[in-house]
Amino acid sequence: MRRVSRGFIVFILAFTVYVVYTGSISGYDIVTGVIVSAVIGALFSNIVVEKPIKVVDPRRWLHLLVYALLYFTYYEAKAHIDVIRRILHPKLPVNPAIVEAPYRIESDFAITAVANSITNTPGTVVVDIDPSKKNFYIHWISAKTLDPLEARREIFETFEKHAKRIFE
Amino acid sequence: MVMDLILALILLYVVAILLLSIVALRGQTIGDQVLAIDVITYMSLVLLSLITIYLKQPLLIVLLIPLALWVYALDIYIAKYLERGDLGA
Amino acid sequence: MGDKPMLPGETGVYLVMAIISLLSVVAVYMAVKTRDLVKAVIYSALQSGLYSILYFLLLAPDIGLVYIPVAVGLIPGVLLVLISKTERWEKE
Amino acid sequence: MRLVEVIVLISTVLAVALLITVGFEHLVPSERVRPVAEFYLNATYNQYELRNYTAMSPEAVTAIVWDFRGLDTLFETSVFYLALIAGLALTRGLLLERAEKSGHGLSIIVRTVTRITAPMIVAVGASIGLHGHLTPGGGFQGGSVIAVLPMVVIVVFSASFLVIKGVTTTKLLVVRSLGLTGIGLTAIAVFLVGITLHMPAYVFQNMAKPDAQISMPYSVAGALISGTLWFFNIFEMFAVAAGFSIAFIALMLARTLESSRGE
Amino acid sequence: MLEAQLVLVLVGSALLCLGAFAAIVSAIGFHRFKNFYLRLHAATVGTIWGSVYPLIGAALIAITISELGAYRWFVPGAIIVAAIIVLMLAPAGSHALARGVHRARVARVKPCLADKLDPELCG
Amino acid sequence: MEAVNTYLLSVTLASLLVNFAISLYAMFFKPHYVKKVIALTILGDTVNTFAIYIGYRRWVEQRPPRVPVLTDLRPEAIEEFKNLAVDPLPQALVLTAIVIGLAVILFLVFLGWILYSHYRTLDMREIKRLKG
Repeated sequence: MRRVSRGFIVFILAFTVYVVYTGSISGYDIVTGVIVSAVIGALFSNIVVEKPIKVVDPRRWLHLLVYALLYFTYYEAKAHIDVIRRILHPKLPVNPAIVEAPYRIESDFAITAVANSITNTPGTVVVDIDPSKKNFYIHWISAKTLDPLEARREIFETFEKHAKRIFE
Repeated sequence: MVMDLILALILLYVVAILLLSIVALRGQTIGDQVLAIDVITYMSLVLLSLITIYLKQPLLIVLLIPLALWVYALDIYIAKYLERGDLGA
Repeated sequence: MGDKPMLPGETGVYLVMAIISLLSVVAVYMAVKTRDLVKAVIYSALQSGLYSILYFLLLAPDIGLVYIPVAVGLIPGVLLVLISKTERWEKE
Repeated sequence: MRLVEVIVLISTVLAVALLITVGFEHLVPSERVRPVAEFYLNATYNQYELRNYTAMSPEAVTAIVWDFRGLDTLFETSVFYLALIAGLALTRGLLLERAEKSGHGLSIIVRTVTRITAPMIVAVGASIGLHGHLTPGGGFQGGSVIAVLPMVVIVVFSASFLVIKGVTTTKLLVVRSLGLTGIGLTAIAVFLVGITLHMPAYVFQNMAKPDAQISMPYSVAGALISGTLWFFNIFEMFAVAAGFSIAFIALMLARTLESSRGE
Repeated sequence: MLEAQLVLVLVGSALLCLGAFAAIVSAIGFHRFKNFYLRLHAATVGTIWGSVYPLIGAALIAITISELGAYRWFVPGAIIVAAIIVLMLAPAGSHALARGVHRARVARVKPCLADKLDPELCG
Repeated sequence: MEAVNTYLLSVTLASLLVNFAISLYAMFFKPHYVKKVIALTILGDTVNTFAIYIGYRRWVEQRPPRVPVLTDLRPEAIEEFKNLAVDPLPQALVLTAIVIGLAVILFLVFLGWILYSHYRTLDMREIKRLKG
């Protein structure tokens, strides 16, 4: 039963990609898409999803939407303008360091989402991750502090808060 | 009007790709070169979609997704090679 | 709409094609010249990417679809496996 | 890389280009294509004038590959499998490693992203393969797209991951053989039907010819499948994907047999 | 209908112009920064503002062009899927590359305030 | 403008020729096996690109040429398609050539590995000297 529900999530993902990539919804596309996605769902059910019940919760999707809007308008713009200013400044003001910052999330998807959000904002790149100590090692272009908790508050606490609501 | 703008943007992107390819050709370390190839590919995605719109050939757009997917493969090959000294096992 | 565009579309597309192929010449030269075989593989991957843009401009999406996975995704991996199991540097 | 070398290289290219422009202008493409290309372009989907020669496929390249020049492609495919088999035969001198549980993968971020991308890669490959007769794509393309997946999975996780998850070379060999058998059967399907019905028919026949009126259906329930092209594409996709996967797994798992040096 | 198209074209052009600007800036950054870890940040500028945002802008423009014919919705769909793929794969790729370079000790972190991961590589 | 267009197109052709020359040189005169294999892939790609370049078509009266795939199945669209599309035949021939090329490269990689485990080197000059 559990495997079927996991496979169903993979089915939805594969079917969406198939239809969007095909670009039309004629009968042929729907029929072949359902067959192909069913096969993919059976093959990949064990390696994609962990807890299928989380995926069908609409509140998580709403959070994801709000978070994405906020992220792409506000955080990205702020970080980009900062880094572009540094690149175009004649003196090239940089102050880089690799800092460590602890995270407090459990699931793989949440960790990946937070790490990708950090890397996608210019100015911070996740260089390494230590799952046993639960630490991110982040290369920071303008290190304001070297204290782990300070760095965490400065860099990714909001991302983590949203990721916790979405994925856990 | 829009088409003229698109042609100008195509040329701007070509200039950016030219500048980056200098780094890709003579970067100091392997990491620099692969990073520059990454960014060249992601920018050429924009270039290709603009040319698709400019030539009005909708079927050309199928090349975008393979190009975006398989530069990632190059990244992880190099990363694994640097990290472990081999690819297998 | 202006009467005469600054650059005819035909010339613009051919210009992009010429620049891309000039870049590929430099990439091929570097792939042949360098002694570090890993760098040679990277240069050949760059050349493959430029060729796939060239296929796009020559209006051959079929070829691009089969060329990109083969030349960007598979051949560098296979050659890196060979290099990692044997030796990395070409001797003088 | 020195600047002088690049300047010499680029000026060589520009000079050769000048030479071509002045002396060999017929090498540069003109506004017309050759007559044979015009015939193929006209006949690829033309049920109005060329009912007896068309391949009923909007995709001219797939039509040429599997219909107009189908026999060529059949032998080229056999060359491809011979090269692959010759490569695998060389692994007799190598030792296949035992699959072990311990893996040396990349970090958790890369693993999770690859887990999400894996079904997307297969979906894109299947879409390319199954729409080969309508949009750019086909069996070779779809198969080589899917074949990247085992390579990436081996690199990101470990060589034993695929074996633990149940993807063994034996199963892949079965898939590949099924694909090749399908190609062979599709090639002679119309011929066999013709023999049983006592009607003239050719090997590799797709649509009706003037002297052989028997043909494959070009559409099923309103969807265009272009006769044999659809079957060729799907079987070729399985065969190519499975064949390359076998080679990669053998390449990654193999280890040099130390005694082969004879020391 | 026409006004909606005009808005789409304007927004798309704005995103594309922003993207071209960011692409040029990112290329300049690649030349001005002399260290691999600093170039990672210039690469991010080139990936997100230089590639993902203009891809969405190109999709918006592609909606309004009616000459694309029967495959009209194919173009924006494929562009948006490509943008999402870039958004997912690019950070994972640059993280993997940074980790590989750091573990193989190919490049030093320079200039450097502190390196909590491997203090010997600092400076 | 016509001459400029011809010149720009022949730059592409010239760079393909130069690529061909460079990779041929590397195949004959570079001593290392892997370098020879890389040069072989570049050589094959260049020949394939050359075939597709021959099938290309110039813009016909300010209208761009088209991909050899029909998007519209009406009779008059087929006539226009015939007058604008590029040559599909080289593309069909190159398609199988690329896949066969990959199979050959795989064979050469296996072969190189056997060679290394036998001679402990991949430098062709040393292999010639060792002779078994």
